[in-house]
Order: sequence, then C-alpha cells, then structure tokens
Amino acid sequence: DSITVREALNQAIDEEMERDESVWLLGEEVAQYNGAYKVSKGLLDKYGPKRVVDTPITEMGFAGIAVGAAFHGTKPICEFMTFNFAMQAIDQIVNSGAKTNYMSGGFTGCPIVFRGPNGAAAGVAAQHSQDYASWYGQIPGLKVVSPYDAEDAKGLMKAAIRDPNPVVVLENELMYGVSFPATAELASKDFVLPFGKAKIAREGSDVTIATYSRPVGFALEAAEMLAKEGISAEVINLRSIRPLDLETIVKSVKKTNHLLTVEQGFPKFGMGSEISAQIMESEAFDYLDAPVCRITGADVPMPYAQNLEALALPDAEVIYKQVKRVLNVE
Amino acid sequence: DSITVREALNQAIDEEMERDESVWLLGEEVAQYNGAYKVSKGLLDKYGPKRVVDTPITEMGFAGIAVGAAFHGTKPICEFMTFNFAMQAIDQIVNSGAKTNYMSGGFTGCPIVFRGPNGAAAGVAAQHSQDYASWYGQIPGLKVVSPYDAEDAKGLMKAAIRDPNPVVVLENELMYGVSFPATAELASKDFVLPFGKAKIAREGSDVTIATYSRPVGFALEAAEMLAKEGISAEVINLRSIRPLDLETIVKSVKKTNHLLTVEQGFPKFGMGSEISAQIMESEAFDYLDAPVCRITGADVPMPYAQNLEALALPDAEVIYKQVKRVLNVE
Amino acid sequence: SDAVTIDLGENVFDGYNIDVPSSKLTMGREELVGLYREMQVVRRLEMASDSSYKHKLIRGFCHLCTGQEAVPVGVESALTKKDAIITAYRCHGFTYMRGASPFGILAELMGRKEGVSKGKGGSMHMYAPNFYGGNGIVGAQVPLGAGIAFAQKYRGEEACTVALYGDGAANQGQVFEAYNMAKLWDLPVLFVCENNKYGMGTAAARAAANTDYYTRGQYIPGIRVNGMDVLAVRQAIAYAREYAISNGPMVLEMKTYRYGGHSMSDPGTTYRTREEVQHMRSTSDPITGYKQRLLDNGVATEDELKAIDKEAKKFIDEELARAKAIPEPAAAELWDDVYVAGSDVPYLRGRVPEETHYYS
Amino acid sequence: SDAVTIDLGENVFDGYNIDVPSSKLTMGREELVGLYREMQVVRRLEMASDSSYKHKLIRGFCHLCTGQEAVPVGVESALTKKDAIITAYRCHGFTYMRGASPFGILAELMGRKEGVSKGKGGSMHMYAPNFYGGNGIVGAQVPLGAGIAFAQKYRGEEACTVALYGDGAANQGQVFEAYNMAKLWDLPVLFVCENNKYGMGTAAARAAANTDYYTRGQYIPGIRVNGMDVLAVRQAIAYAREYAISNGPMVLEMKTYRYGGHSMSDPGTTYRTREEVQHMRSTSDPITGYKQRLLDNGVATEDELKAIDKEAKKFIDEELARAKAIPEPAAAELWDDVYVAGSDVPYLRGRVPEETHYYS
Ligand SMILES: Cc1ncc(C[n+]2csc(CCOP(=O)(O)OP(=O)(O)O)c2C)c(N)n1
Ligand SMILES: Cc1ncc(C[n+]2csc(CCOP(=O)(O)OP(=O)(O)O)c2C)c(N)n1
Ligand SMILES: [Mg+2]
Ligand SMILES: [Mg+2]
Repeated sequence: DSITVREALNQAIDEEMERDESVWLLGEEVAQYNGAYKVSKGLLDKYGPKRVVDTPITEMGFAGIAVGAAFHGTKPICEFMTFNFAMQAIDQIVNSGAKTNYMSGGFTGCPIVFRGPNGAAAGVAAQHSQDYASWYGQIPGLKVVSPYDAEDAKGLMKAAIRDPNPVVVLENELMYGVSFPATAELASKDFVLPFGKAKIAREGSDVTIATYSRPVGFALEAAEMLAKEGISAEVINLRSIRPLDLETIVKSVKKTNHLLTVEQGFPKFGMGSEISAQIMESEAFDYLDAPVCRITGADVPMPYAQNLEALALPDAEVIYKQVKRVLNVE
Repeated sequence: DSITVREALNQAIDEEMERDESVWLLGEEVAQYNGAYKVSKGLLDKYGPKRVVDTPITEMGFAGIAVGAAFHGTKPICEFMTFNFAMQAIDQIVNSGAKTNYMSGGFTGCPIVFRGPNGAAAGVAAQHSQDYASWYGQIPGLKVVSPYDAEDAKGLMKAAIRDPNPVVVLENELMYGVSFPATAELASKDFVLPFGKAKIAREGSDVTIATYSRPVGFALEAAEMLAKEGISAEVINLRSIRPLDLETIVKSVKKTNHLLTVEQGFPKFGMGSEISAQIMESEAFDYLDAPVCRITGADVPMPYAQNLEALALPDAEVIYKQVKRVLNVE
Repeated sequence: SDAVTIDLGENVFDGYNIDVPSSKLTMGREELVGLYREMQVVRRLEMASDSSYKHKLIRGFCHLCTGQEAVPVGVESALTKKDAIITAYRCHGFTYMRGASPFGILAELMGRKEGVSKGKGGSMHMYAPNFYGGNGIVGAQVPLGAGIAFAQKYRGEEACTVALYGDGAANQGQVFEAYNMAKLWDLPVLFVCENNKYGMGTAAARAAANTDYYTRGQYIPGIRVNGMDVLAVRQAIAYAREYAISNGPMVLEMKTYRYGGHSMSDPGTTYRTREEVQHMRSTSDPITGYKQRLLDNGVATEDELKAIDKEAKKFIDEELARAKAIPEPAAAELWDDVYVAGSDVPYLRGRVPEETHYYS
Repeated sequence: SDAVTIDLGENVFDGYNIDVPSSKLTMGREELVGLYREMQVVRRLEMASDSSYKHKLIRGFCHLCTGQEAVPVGVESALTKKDAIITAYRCHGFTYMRGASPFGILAELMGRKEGVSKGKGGSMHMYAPNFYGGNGIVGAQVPLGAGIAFAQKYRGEEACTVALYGDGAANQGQVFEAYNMAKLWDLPVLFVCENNKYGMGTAAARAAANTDYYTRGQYIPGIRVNGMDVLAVRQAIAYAREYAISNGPMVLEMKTYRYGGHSMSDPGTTYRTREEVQHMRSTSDPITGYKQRLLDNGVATEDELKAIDKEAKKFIDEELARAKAIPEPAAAELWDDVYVAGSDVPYLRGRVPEETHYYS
C-alpha cells in the first residue's frame, strides 16, 4: 500500500484538527477549491467554513491575522500558496510571530504553523522558485522543518501543529504527488516525528551526503548509482532545518570521512554553508579526508528555459559525479 | 580634519545627485525632516521636492515605486529608516528589483540603491535589531555592501549609485556620528570604491579577523589589545558582502594560518558560515592551523536589557579572548 | 443618587455611514473621578519615563503618550477585561490601563528583571492580560488585532478587540488588508486610529490623500471622536463595541495630539511650531478639560482633584523608586523564552561556540 | 470620408466622482478593422499557446487571456508608444500589443533563445518597449506601475502608465499604498482592474468587501467600463489618459471574463458552472460582439472579416512554426543578465565549485 506526500500532509492536518478544536486552517484557495495543490482536500467539507478559511490574496494581512489569532488561544495553520508569496508576509512571520514570545518575556506565545511549497517547481521561473530554508532557519524563535517523503510529511506536520512555537514547514510541490509505502506506523494518529532529528535514509561507509526535501531522492538515486561502482554512500535526510541535527552528521562523517551537502537553493548563506561551518567547528573536522563539498542551486535567478533550469538545479547525476570527484575516483 | 560617516554618506549622495540629474532620493522623513538620522541633511534645500521625496510609511509601496522608477530611466536612492522595516518591502527588492534584469533577458534593468541602517542599534530590542547582510547577500542580481568608516561610506555609496544594478547598502546607525580622518583623496568627487574588494584595515601575521560594518572597529580594538601581548592580528574590512572578496581572505590566511570571522547578526547562515564554507573549499584550507572560528550575535532575538543585549553582541573583548583561544595562548 | 448625566456637547462625533453615539452619558461619580485619576497616573508615568530617560536610566526608543491620555483611559473604561487591545510602540498608557503596574512598566523601561516583559521588551514591547503589546513595526499590529478578534469569535467569546494605530500607520497597505478581511468575516474588531496629526515629522496631509481616517474603511462604518475628551472616547468605544460584537468591524478616529517629540530623540519642534503645541496644551488638554467638566458638573471639588493629583504623583514616585531598586535580569535569562519553556531546542549558540547554551 | 461615428450605447460606463466619457466615438475605418484584427491575433496566439502547452512544448504556469482580448487591444489603441504598460502574469496579449511578435512570444513560451526574454522569463515574464512585464507576484506590479509614472513625470514626458491588476490582486495592501502616493504626488497613472470575476477559484465577492473596483481609490475618481467592448475600453483609456497627464491618477475597472481556467492546470469549472462560461461566450464575446458592430455600422463586410480571421490564423500558425524551429538558449546564457553586462561580478558559483563561472 502506498501514500502520497499530499495525502500524508492532508492526513496530518485532518487528524490534528480532529484532535484539537483550536486548530484551524487558512490561506488562499484552501477551502472551496480544496487547496491550490489539493493538500487541504476535503477539509472544508469535514470541518466547515469556521475552521477552513479562504482568504483574499493578501499575504501580509492574513499572516498577521493568523499570528494574532495564535496569540489569543487558537492554533492556526497558515498556508502560503508557495513560500515565494510569503516574502510579502515575512515581516509578520519573523517580527510578530517569531519574536513576540521573547519580547514579552514569555507572556505571549504564538503556536502557529506556516506551511506551503518551497523552492523550485518546474518551469516557473525566477519569482516562483526560491528556497527559503536558510532565511527562516536563521531566525531564533522559529522552528523550521522540511519533509522529503510521506513519513516526514505526516510526522513533521503533526509535530509542527502540536508545538507551542511558530513552526515553518517547507514542503515541495514536485513531491506532493510522489508515493511512498504506507506503513502501519505511519497510519497511527500519534505518528509524530521529533524536531531536530535527522534520519539516515541510507546507510553507507564511504561518503556522507546530507540533504533535505526533494534532493533526498536525488541523493538516494546517486547512492544507488555509486553502489554499482562499489562506493557506499550514506544519505542523511536532515528533516529539520532549525534545530539542525549536527550530531547525526558528525557521527556519519566520523565513519565516512567525507561530506557533501545538497540543496536546491542559492549557494551563498545556505544549508551547505552552515553545515560546513559547523562541521569545521566540530570534532568531525579532524575526521575529514577532504573538504566538505557543497552542491547547491546555481547562483542565478531561476531561468525558465528547460535546459537552463536543469543547469541551475542539482540532480542525481550531479551528486553522483561530485561524490566521485570528492573521493577522487576515476 | 575629520569627517563622520553621516557626512560621508551625505556627501556621496549630494555629489552623485549633482553629477547625474536622474538620481533622486525617497524615503520616510528624508526631505523636510532632513532624514530620521540626518543622512540626507540639506538635500531638500539643494535639490528641491522633485528629487528629494518624503514618502508615507508604506515600505512595500514606495520600494515598488522606486523599483518602477528605476525601470524607466531614473536612478532612485531608496532609504529605509532601518532595514528592519525593509522586511515589509523585501519582496519588491528581491522579486522585482533583483530578478527583473534576468527574467527579461537583459531587457529591463534596475539601477537602484536601497540604503539605510542595518543591524543592532542600542536598546531597541528584537524588532529593530536584525542584520540582513546574509539575506540580501544570498540573492543573485543584487550587489550588497556594508561600509565601516567614512571612506567606505563615501566610496561604496558612490559606487552603488553609479552601478547599473540594484545595490543594497547596509549602514550602521551607531557609526553615523563616528569621525574618521578627512583625507584629500576622500574629498574627491570621484572617490569610488570597487565592489568586491576588501580592505586590510590592519596588517598582521598571526591571525586573520574578517569582518564588516561596526565590528571592524571592535576588531581593530582587539588587535590593539593583542598587539600589546605580542600577537599580531590582521583585520580585514570586507566592505562588500556580495560579491565577497575571498581572495583577500585566502591570501591573509595563507600568511596567518588562523581565521576568525566577526558579525553582529544571528549565527546561523551568516557571513561567518559562508566564509568558513568558502575557505574550506579554497586553497587556504590547507594552511589553516585551527578551524575557522565564527564570532556572531547570540542565537536569540535581541533583548532590551543592557546586560542581556551586551551578551548578545560581540565586542572587542569577545574578539580578543576568542583570538587567544583560537591561538591557544594562555 | 450617585449617577451623573453629562452632556458631551456638539460636534464631538462625526459619523460615516452610521449614526453617531448619543452625546449624553450617565455614569457614577466614583467612576467619573476614577477616569480623572487614571489620566493623571498615565501622565505622571510618562513624566517619570521622560525624566528617567534623561537620566539615562532608559535607553533606545521611548515614545510617550503625553497629551493623548484620554485615549487609553477612555478606551479601557468602555471595555471589559475579556475584550482585547493591541497597539503600536506608544504603549505605556495602554499597558497600565490593562492592569500592569507602573512599577512593572518603569522596571521594563529600565531593563530590569521584574519589568512586565522581564526586561526583554523595553518601551515598545509591553504586555498584560488581553493586551497584546506594544508592537514596533508600524501597521503590523492592525492585522494582528483583526486576528485576535478572529480568535474571539472562533472561541465564542462575547468580546471585541481594539486595534490602535497612528495617522502615519493608517497608510500601510496591511491596514486595508485587515479592513477587508474583517468586513468579509464580520470580525468584532474596532480599528482605532489615533490621529495625533503627525507621523514622526510628517503632517498627516503630507502622508495621506484622505485625512478623514474614520472614513477610510470605505465599506466599514466609521466615527470620528474628539480624542481629547475621555468621555467621548468612552462613549464611542462603548457604542462601537456593541456594534462590533453583533455586526463586525468599525473604524474610529480619535483626534488627539502628542505634546512631546515623536520619541525621546525628536525635539518635536522642527515640523510644527511651539505655538501649536502650546495652543493644544492650553485649549485641549484632556486632563484640564476633564477637570473643568467634573467641576462644572459638581462631580468633584477642586480640593478633591488636587488631592488626586498629589496622590498620583506620589504613587508614581514610589513605583519609580521601587523599580530603580531592582536589578537587571540574570544573565541566564538571555536564553529563556526564545522558545516556550519545555519545548526548547537542544541548544542555542552564543557569540562564540564556547558560549553555546544547552537546554537541560 | 473614411471616419465612422459609433455609439457605444448606454450603461457602458459608470463614473465615480467623475463624469463618464462620451458614448460616441469617431474613428477611421482602417483603425476600426485593425482592432478586430488585433483581437483575432491575440485570440489565435492564446489558442496556439494552449495547444502548445497541451503538446508539452510549454511548461510551468501559463495564463491565457482568452475572453479578455478587448482589454489589451483597447488599452493599446488609446495609448502612444511613449505611454507605458505593466501587468501581471496574464501578459501575452499586452506583450503582443506593445510590439513583440507572436514568434517572440511563442518562442519565449517554449523557452527558446529568441524568445522575447531570451527564454529566461517564460509565460509570466515578457517585456517590450515601454512594457514592463509580465510580473508574477500578485499586486507587486501596481506600485511598480506608479513608479514608472513617477519616472515619466520626473523626466517631463507627456505620457502615462497603465498598471493592470486583477480583481483578486485588487485586495493587496500595496495597491492601496500605490493609490495613496499616486494621489499625493499626482502621478500620471491609470490603475486598471481587469475584473474577470475570479481570482483563481475565488469569486470576487468572496475576496472583496467592495466589488465596485472602480470606487476603491476612494479619493481617486474612477470609471467602470464594459471590458468586453474594445471601443469602450479605448474610449475610457483615452479619456483617462488625458485626465491622468494633467491631473493625476484614475482607477478604472474593466468588467471582463476569462473563458479558460486560471492557468493551464485549472479546469476552471469547479468554482463556476459551464453554463456561466457558455453564457458569457455567447452573449458577451469581445470578438463576436465587435464583429457585429462593424457589420451593423457598415465598416466591413462579413467576407472581409472572414478573410482577416483566416489571415490571423495563418499568421499565428507561421509564427508558431518558426518558433518551434529555433533551439533552446546556449548553456552559457545561464550566466548572462544576472547583472547588467559590463558590470558583472568577478564570478558566480554553479551547482558545484567546478561549475563556477568567471566573467572574463
Ligand atoms: C514599518 C515601519 N516603518 C517605519 C518605522 C519607523 N517609525 C516608527 S514610528 C513612526 C511614525 C508613526 O506615526 P503614527 O503612525 O502617526 O504614530 P504616532 O507615532 O504618531 O503615535 C515611524 C516612521 C517603523 N517602526 N516601522
Ligand atoms: C502574492 C501572490 N500570492 C499568490 C499568488 C498565486 N496566484 C497567482 S494568480 C492568482 C489569482 C489572481 O487573481 P486576479 O488578480 O483576479 O487575476 P486573474 O488571474 O483573474 O487575471 C494567485 C492567487 C501569487 N502569484 N502572488
Ligand atoms: Mg501620529
Ligand atoms: Mg481575476
């Protein structure tokens, strides 16, 4: 049996809405249209317009309303059609959402989830393709997760909804329709993943690939290709951007002595940069047989043309080649 | 003779407005009030309300207007009272300002300067203290500079205004009133500093401290303290965040074999992270006798209380101590 | 009986697409005198802030509401504790009226551990039960306020939210976004514009194409109120509160005036004349005006009011002395409240790796 | 003579704080027929886009303006080339009317090197002289448009800017910010709302408390226009253009309708009935209606118009064939235009360090 990432997200939201009356959902097209990407399918029917609320296209305003509602005893799930549009609302997310608990000395909490697709989809060009993991990941007061598969999607979304802090869930549009095994564990209404714990998506001994979101799939593909050549790659699905599970990476590097990071966002000030810096500061540093290598999106706004877009985004092939370069094979 | 950073910025804008009719200034309180921080003092009197324009408090709107005006043959200087408020306008800066030249295949350029104080002032708490260097520094299509002293201020501001691309100038409120020597070179109407060139603010041989903005002063202070103990620190004033002058850092590290970075922003995904990652990828890596050490703001929203604020921000003392720790002295 | 009926006079309200409240109101003597006391306390509190700032006990931005006292006092007097308030950085008066002590407020201003925000917020970020700050980003509190109203409705509370903003803030786009959603969803929110004629150094008409702030909801009814009259404020808010709870949003404009500069660093005299300020003080002061009204209506005697003045001064002096006496927050508090206690992250980095803080 | 006077009929305009334009207009025959031709070309262009998308030659978001052709054609016909236009992502019609060839547009849609944006922008990001896109962030183009108008005034151009946005976009706060500054500064900008009744799947009234978009400038005069009538659009824009250049902003609402889904991935039938679409097509189609008007006024014969239809189809077929034949951009173009040529940074990083691109 299988379950798509979309279904997993839907299930997580559904179960948490069932479990807790104070949880509600808002965003553009989330109700009557069942979600621009159908993540909220069926929820209006089940919970009614009080708890599933279509908003006008006014990101700053509805994000502010959601944060205000979180201040006053409700738990909003605020969907952005994509995180590109959340840039209009980022002041409300960061200055109102993330900082108020601290500024108030713990007086005013803000239990809210900001979610939606992040990063590049296919053929949508520069304004619709940005990866915001590092921007949100930089902000104390936020927790930030980014699921890869159905298990991540369900477990992290439920964790996000249950958490009393503002949580940013960075999904990926191109993953919504992808199917994964539907285990019994996953089906449980209490399948919640912890923040700050990465998952070893594949064990290996020669090289570590640390990544998140859709590129986890590319890394697994690359590992498969490498395995055929006798190279054993360990793939780490980070899951959580903030807090970041450095420990799991360190442990892996101690074993493999090689680390590559993979992300689809811009290269500078990205996940790779942060991980590389943290590794350098950690005990893993002495175990490295080669510098940490960052695989990233190219440092250009996302081009539309298919061939250029392909050159701007890493895939399995790029990872495969780079691992060999780092290991100095061939 | 001396000149403050405020005067240097004012001079740069004044000279460039004089030189090029298409340059104009807008922002909150820039005209009649002479600037919230008096950077635009006298400009309304000299250039009149056509070219020095007070805006309502509508950051997204006036940033959009500025970008539109840049599309159509003028060169706006868009002042944000602080970059914290620019977060409301960041979509216009990034999606409209930075990406349009690329999306249009070079058809529509956007010669604009976004400027204002960035990072922490004193006692202004969490919503008024963020450092945006890494956010803007991540965006292809933008150039980003951050001046430290009067020389930087004048030279980088003039470079920014003359550049045909969108440039973000991250100033520092606490530096506005600080005086620096007024050299003849600096007085020239053609004193323009290049993008992407760091400056060795102090030569040294034992350790490299790479930093930008106000902490350059702290690093120089720390270097002075260290010198008394026979430790020779080289201080690099980065000046330019994007492009980043890695070469100068690499060269220095090859000499000193030790690198610390200093910034006042949040620790994650910051300048230190990026520099550390780039160093690891560079030839300097093999010259390092110790891991690159990042000195940053603490990973908390900026607290108001003076003692807590002090613990959240690095100063000369912190740098001094950390250098000794890195060098393993005492 | 104890009740007094007061005639607010003419032109105290203007309506936009709605009838104005009655200009007559009946209140108990004690309550009437209470409003006087509260305005005095707020003013004394701001005077204490002012002098503490000048003595360098307070740092950073500090925005006083001197001249505008009728607004926080009048608003609060028309609400129940179940109603909510949110405002911008000019928040000392509201914080006090919502139940925080002057001690807590002054301690916060001085960055002390027993400040209302444990010293972490400062002048701009103060909170109290059903008071959501103290917000530093101009305009951002308006959607937040609509959101609080959303939650009130969601939770079935018989309550409304008062979201205050300045004439400068009124131009922010997100204010219009909030108007729209509040109207679409009939949220019990009062959008209250404190029009003190200036946003920093910018006169209202230089920043707004329409300075009739009470009409700016367009499809939302509005009332303009003499914001220098505490009873007019009370009357309007009481009326609007009823309306909001059963019908949805209303926009109110409080015509008021700030005597001081925008913040402590602004002398407040470059963009307006000293005469203008003096004129407002002498003709429209909310406290003096209200005092006269109490005397005229025989609610209190000159001596009684003088005693209150003294008492207010003494009260604030004592609170200030107490606030000065307490220490700064403990250094370890740097790490508290980044996340809700018990849901912390494993550790947070300090300025250097060695300062990393581990949560148990 | 060649000139024909046409009566647009009643109720074609509604005014808000301004007189409506005359319902009579006089134009040359050739020009009248030209508008017909342009609407046909735009429709054929969108049909070609539609089928190319279905053949997977076009990727990503693609928003067609089928049904709305009278707006780009009518707007352009009232402007000079010195005037400027900016719109959102539904931009093919405007791009063409501003002078780009269907070849360039189709090539762009297919991500080819000779596309109007060299293949880097795609459906949402197309440009032409004094046409500033093709913008993907809903509402963002409105302040941009006001800024272009600012620059026109600054440079002393006798010109205006038309900033178009949808009924959904009309709720964005920055639209109100732009209104305010445009009015304060008397910018020659026409805020033109293309009200096609839906923003994605949301009917206008579910997203807006006031659906009379032409009144939403409040302090800015407005005109509502039958946006399915190309001559009404032309007449209104011509009138508004004169007004804007001498007086400042105006808000116009074009009542129109999109036949297709919001984008290629939206069937466009879950939030409205097939009957509604069919009804609009049969009663209000801008091309059919205009055809009838040309016939009724003796401007052209059925045969002449049929010939134009054929010609338009042929033209687009040829342009499409040419566009299909050209290659994708060269890989090296990935690095062009991040910065203006000649002001590049020293290098930019690729996906891996080895792919770093050095600018000479
Ligand atoms: C988004 C944003 N822009 C600018 C500022 C700086 N600022 C603080 S208060 C203020 C003036 C606000 O005036 P108004 O809304 O009339 O309130 P008042 O101070 O008169 O109470 C400005 C420009 C800010 N805090 N936030
Ligand atoms: C800020 C932002 N939010 C959301 C979107 C996603 N989106 C694209 S078009 C659209 C609907 C816009 O409707 P309308 O303004 O009426 O224009 P129409 O598509 O009808 O021409 C939405 C929600 C976006 N591109 N930008
Ligand atoms: Mg004001
Ligand atoms: Mg629409």
